[in-house]
Amino acid sequence: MTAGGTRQLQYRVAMREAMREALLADERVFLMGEDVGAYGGCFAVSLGLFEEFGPERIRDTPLSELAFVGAGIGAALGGMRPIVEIMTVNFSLLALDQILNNAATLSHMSGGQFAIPLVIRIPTGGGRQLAAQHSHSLEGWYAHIPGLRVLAPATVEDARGMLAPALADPNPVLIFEHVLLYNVEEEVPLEPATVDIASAAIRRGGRDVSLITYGGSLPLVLEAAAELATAGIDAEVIDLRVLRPLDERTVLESVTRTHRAVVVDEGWRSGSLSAEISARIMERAFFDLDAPVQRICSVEVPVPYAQQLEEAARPRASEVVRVARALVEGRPVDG
Amino acid sequence: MTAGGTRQLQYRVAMREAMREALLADERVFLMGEDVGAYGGCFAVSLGLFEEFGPERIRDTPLSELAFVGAGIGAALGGMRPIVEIMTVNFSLLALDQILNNAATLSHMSGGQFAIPLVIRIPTGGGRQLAAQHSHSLEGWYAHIPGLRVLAPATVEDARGMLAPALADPNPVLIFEHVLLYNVEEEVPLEPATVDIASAAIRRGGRDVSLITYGGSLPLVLEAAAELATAGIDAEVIDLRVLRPLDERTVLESVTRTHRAVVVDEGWRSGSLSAEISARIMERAFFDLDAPVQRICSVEVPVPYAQQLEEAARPRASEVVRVARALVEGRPVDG
Amino acid sequence: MTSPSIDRDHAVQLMREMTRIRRFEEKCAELYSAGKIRGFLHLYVGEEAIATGVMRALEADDAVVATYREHGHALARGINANALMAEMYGRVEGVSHGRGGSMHVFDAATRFYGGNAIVGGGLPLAVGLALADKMQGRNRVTACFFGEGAIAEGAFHESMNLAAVWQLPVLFCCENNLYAMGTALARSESETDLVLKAAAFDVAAWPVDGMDVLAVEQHARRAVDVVRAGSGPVFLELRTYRFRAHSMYDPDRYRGREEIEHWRERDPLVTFPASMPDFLDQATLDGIERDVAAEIEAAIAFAEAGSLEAAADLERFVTMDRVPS
Amino acid sequence: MTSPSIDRDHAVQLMREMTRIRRFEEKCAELYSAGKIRGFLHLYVGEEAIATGVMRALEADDAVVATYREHGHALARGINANALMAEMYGRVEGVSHGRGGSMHVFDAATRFYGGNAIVGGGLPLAVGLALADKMQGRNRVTACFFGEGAIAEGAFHESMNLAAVWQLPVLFCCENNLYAMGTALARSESETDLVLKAAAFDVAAWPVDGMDVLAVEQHARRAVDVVRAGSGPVFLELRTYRFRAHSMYDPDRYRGREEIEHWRERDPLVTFPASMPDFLDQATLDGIERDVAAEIEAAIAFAEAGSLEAAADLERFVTMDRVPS
Ligand SMILES: Cc1ncc(C[n+]2csc(CCOP(=O)(O)OP(=O)(O)O)c2C)c(N)n1
Ligand SMILES: Cc1ncc(C[n+]2csc(CCOP(=O)(O)OP(=O)(O)O)c2C)c(N)n1
Ligand SMILES: [Mg+2]
Ligand SMILES: [Mg+2]
Repeated sequence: MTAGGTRQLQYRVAMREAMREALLADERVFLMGEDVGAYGGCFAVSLGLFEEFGPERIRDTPLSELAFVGAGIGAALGGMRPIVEIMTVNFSLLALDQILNNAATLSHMSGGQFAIPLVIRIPTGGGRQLAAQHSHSLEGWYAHIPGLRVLAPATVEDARGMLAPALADPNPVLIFEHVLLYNVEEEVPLEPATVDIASAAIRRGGRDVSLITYGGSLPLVLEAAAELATAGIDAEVIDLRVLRPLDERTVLESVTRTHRAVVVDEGWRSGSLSAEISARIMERAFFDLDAPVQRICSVEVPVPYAQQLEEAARPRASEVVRVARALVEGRPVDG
Repeated sequence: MTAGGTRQLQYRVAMREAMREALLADERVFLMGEDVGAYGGCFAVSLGLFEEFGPERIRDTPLSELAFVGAGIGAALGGMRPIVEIMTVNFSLLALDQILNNAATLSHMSGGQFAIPLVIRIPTGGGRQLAAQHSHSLEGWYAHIPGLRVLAPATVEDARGMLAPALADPNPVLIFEHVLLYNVEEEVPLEPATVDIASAAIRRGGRDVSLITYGGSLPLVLEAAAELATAGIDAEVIDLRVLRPLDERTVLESVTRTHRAVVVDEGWRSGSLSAEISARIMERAFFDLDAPVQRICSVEVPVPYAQQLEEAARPRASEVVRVARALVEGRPVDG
Repeated sequence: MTSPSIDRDHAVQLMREMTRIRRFEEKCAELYSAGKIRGFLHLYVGEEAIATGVMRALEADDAVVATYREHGHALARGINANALMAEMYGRVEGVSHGRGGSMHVFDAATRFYGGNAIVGGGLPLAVGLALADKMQGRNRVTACFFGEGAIAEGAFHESMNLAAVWQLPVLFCCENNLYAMGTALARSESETDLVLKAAAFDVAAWPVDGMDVLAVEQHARRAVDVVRAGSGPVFLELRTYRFRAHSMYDPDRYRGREEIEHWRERDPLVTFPASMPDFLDQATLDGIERDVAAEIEAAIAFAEAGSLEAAADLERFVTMDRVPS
Repeated sequence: MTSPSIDRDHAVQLMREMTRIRRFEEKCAELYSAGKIRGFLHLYVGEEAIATGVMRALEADDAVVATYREHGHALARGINANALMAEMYGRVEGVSHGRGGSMHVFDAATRFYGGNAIVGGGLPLAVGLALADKMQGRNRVTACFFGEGAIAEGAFHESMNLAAVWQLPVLFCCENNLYAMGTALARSESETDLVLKAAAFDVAAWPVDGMDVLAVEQHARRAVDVVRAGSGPVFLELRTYRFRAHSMYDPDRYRGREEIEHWRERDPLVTFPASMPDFLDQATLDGIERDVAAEIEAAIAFAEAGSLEAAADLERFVTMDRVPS
């Protein structure tokens, strides 16, 4: 803890504190998922909560993603405020039917008779050599589903502050936590603030090019921006934060000022969220563009184990720098 | 059957003939899915095949989407050439884990030791007042997955001709059949040709604007093109046919000629395949564009039952006409 | 189990309920042919004794989760026939605001949570509703209906285990009508004795004659008592048959005429009054039919007079501003 | 069941195999700490008797499907230690070309189909492999390994039913080590007698002492015979324990030291030689250890000398040009 009303906080601990606070504040809140309890959470996010709140409220589930996510939806219908953790986004596919066909649909399909105040937390992303069944970034799919709110805290402050408003939302909210962020430590205000879960954040102001990203890619984009600065290029960095509904306005305003944009997204390129960002800019800011919007995404392969291959598959700061420079300098991006 | 080497053929029957031919040609081919056999297929596509080929090769499955799709993958590994039918794309979510984490992944993850020569047929789309759990268009998600080939036959000829090359492909191929197409009848050559499953098709040549679509939206886009023609606008209609890997070249060549494009996609707008098309045009043909690429998609709601609401949620020819006219006439698209 | 002795009122109520469901659905079939009702329509004809019997065992604040074949459950649960018919018509006065149609009946007032058209999709919801009750210390039961076809789904397996391992108050009501669309049970399950499925989860289970409305009611009451006592779920296999095809699209090629005839002889709308001639004499039955016909005519009139929601309202309810109370 | 009498060769082979697995993995743990092996690493230490015993019951053209805890199965199945170690190192000489790592061992030559890291994800594959054999009239068996945690997954339920209803030649080998990560069986299953799970599918099933390599082999042979006879799958519950944490990330907070000690007393690497002092005397054991140590050193040397695939080859094998023969 440092002076001046701030302290060092780890992303993992920020999320844990947020859960603890929610558990203390509202009896209806409980956490459920695989090994969130006795084991302490597979990423140690919920470590200690089992001991403090007991097995009813920190509820270990059997390996049954479909049923326990569905049970979260039912519990929300029944007046609870569940936080469901799915161990990683890769396993969330087993529960996708419940998320789309029930969580996202019941309010509308029932003519507004029900709401689903449910939060689902899902670790996502690669970079830890866990290979093709543990490393994908599929949050873009969830951002496609009407009825959901989809968040991607990329900073410790957001990890600390997004849960409370997510729980207050009467609709299902998915929170994607990139596994590489858990160990990140940042200086945050002593008194945690509630975070706005409707808007993107400008993480760095700039005039020359808009770098648009979210979640686990924010650090590398900030790194790229810093490097661009040394080359005299002033990049604006936008952290989308909310993947659905998209805060289009912040993006468009930035592009209208910078006239150039690069979208960085760990998802596979074709059909990723980055495509949606590019398409929106096309539709709403076409005549403000000096150059075509570029995308930097994961290579379209099942993420391999070998370190050099995994690295080659993922977005890199150097590539962001290269592409942003080419854009600003009016050079072709390829070659 | 008409003179001149052509005959009338229904889309449903075309697919059935293609399956029958494949079953006759190769002992390793079999069809498996819910009610493909004794019931005759929930859309009557496989009607009669059970009687002809018996319960081993026209294999009714229990309601177990995850397992029978996974079994299809295993059977392909074991030397068979399975055609698996999932009753609709809505239920395919229950099998998505197997499709992504096994079918699309095993070849790469095993270092090229295995191939998965599997075909999965999936009816998709709305328009029949079947409401929110039976009407969605999620093929765009599958087009996001490396390792898959994703086809969308929009014509009777494609329905007739795509299965054979799909079965010959050593990789998993998904065929999306829009439920509104099953009753479509068209004149086709007497002698069915094998269809190229790598390329988009230009269904109507034109100079003024490219209308890019696929699957169930092709008829309405052709209707729009005809109406545009009466207004003196010469629209080119591109049927993507292959949703993965995208035939970018046909799209880009067209746009380079017409300088304007409208993408029509029954998927929900945000994060749909249409976004990818728009982004690709942005990246590769930006300086050829006279106006921003526009998208016409489904409204982002769980598809409702009531007829007038469902209709309002879906892409319409009149909207395509309106947007294309605005583009060509250099007017703003909104308002 | 011997039949309980019931009084006249009780008999009339059961007969009235089954008749309402039967006639309501027969009318729906007509209206479907006339193009008034669209989409998929799955009739419950032949299975009425189940919903009728089970609903009587529930309290007003218990919950119900059903499938796409749920008109009977909705009516028996007390959902107004007008609002139900208006839903079939896609009118805004419909119980689901016209957005759900036949397969998606919802009613907050009677705690009727659908109307789920993903086979097996309702089971996890039921588990969650029961979990909420247990965690909040409310002594309520959630009754979850599903067909025997759903048993093959992973959702069944996972939900049974979850309900059992957490000892949740769920009454699993498996309506075994022997077919899942065109697939006979023996072609889709290696073990066709469904009660053994529950044994794998250490869940109390027994079969019930689903064509006998009194038996259904009696067994449901017993099961609800066990569930409400708090030591976990109960599974009932309710043996029945659908007299009509799976849906209006189904040409019903897969069942023999004889088999259908055999089951038709067990039609609860025939056998039940035949078993209580004193209570359910012809005059009484005629009276019920008259009342029911009037109710259904009124429902149709209500639906016909209903309004179509403006397309401008399409996006209402995709997200909610607050949790409805 | 009484122990079969075995000869010296047989005893030595079993002991050698278990020792290879144990020492290989102990080395892996070291190499993991040294940063040579990355990602997730799940050790089989304590469970070696299972893979060793079951694999002996299989023929060369049978198939194996395993989980992320599959080094033991891979070695016992005959996968070369060099290629396996190179895979751990992510080298192109690895059995999966370095793309899979510890969790994704594949080997076409021995019909080893993974190495599946989605819990339950291998079961449907096994069903399909067996279906292909049955449809092609080949008398082959597919052995599918999974933990007791996987039993809660819908994939287990659906796969068991499919294999049973179609009478497919699958040998389901449930390695019940009592924990799924930190979750004890009794906290995740309402019915902890896993053999009853199979009964729900009318599948023959029995428990086996998974710490007794002779019992495992004998029961596996019996089960394989039944499966190969063609009347459907068999389910074996192999009772065992992992001596180490779930993975290298696991601080193992959820198990008592006493429980671990209790099971360690049943270590097959200790009890097996103790039960056959004539065949497995100290000199023999020392000899085995020497051979094994040499094999593992060679494997490490092979892996260390292996090459890193060029990033330019990243997209190879995403799709295939042909079906490998
Ligand atoms: C997950 C899923 N798969 C397939 C279907 C298509 N389908 C609808 S009803 C049905 C049969 C269900 O049979 P059963 O559970 O016995 O109920 P019943 O219709 O007999 O009442 C099928 C296959 C579906 N709606 N959902
Ligand atoms: C579908 C899925 N859910 C969760 C996980 C995370 N996970 C990996 S191993 C494991 C425990 C599995 O336990 P068990 O099946 O008993 O096998 P064991 O590890 O004991 O051998 C879990 C929860 C996963 N890999 N896949
Ligand atoms: Mg049924
Ligand atoms: Mg285990």
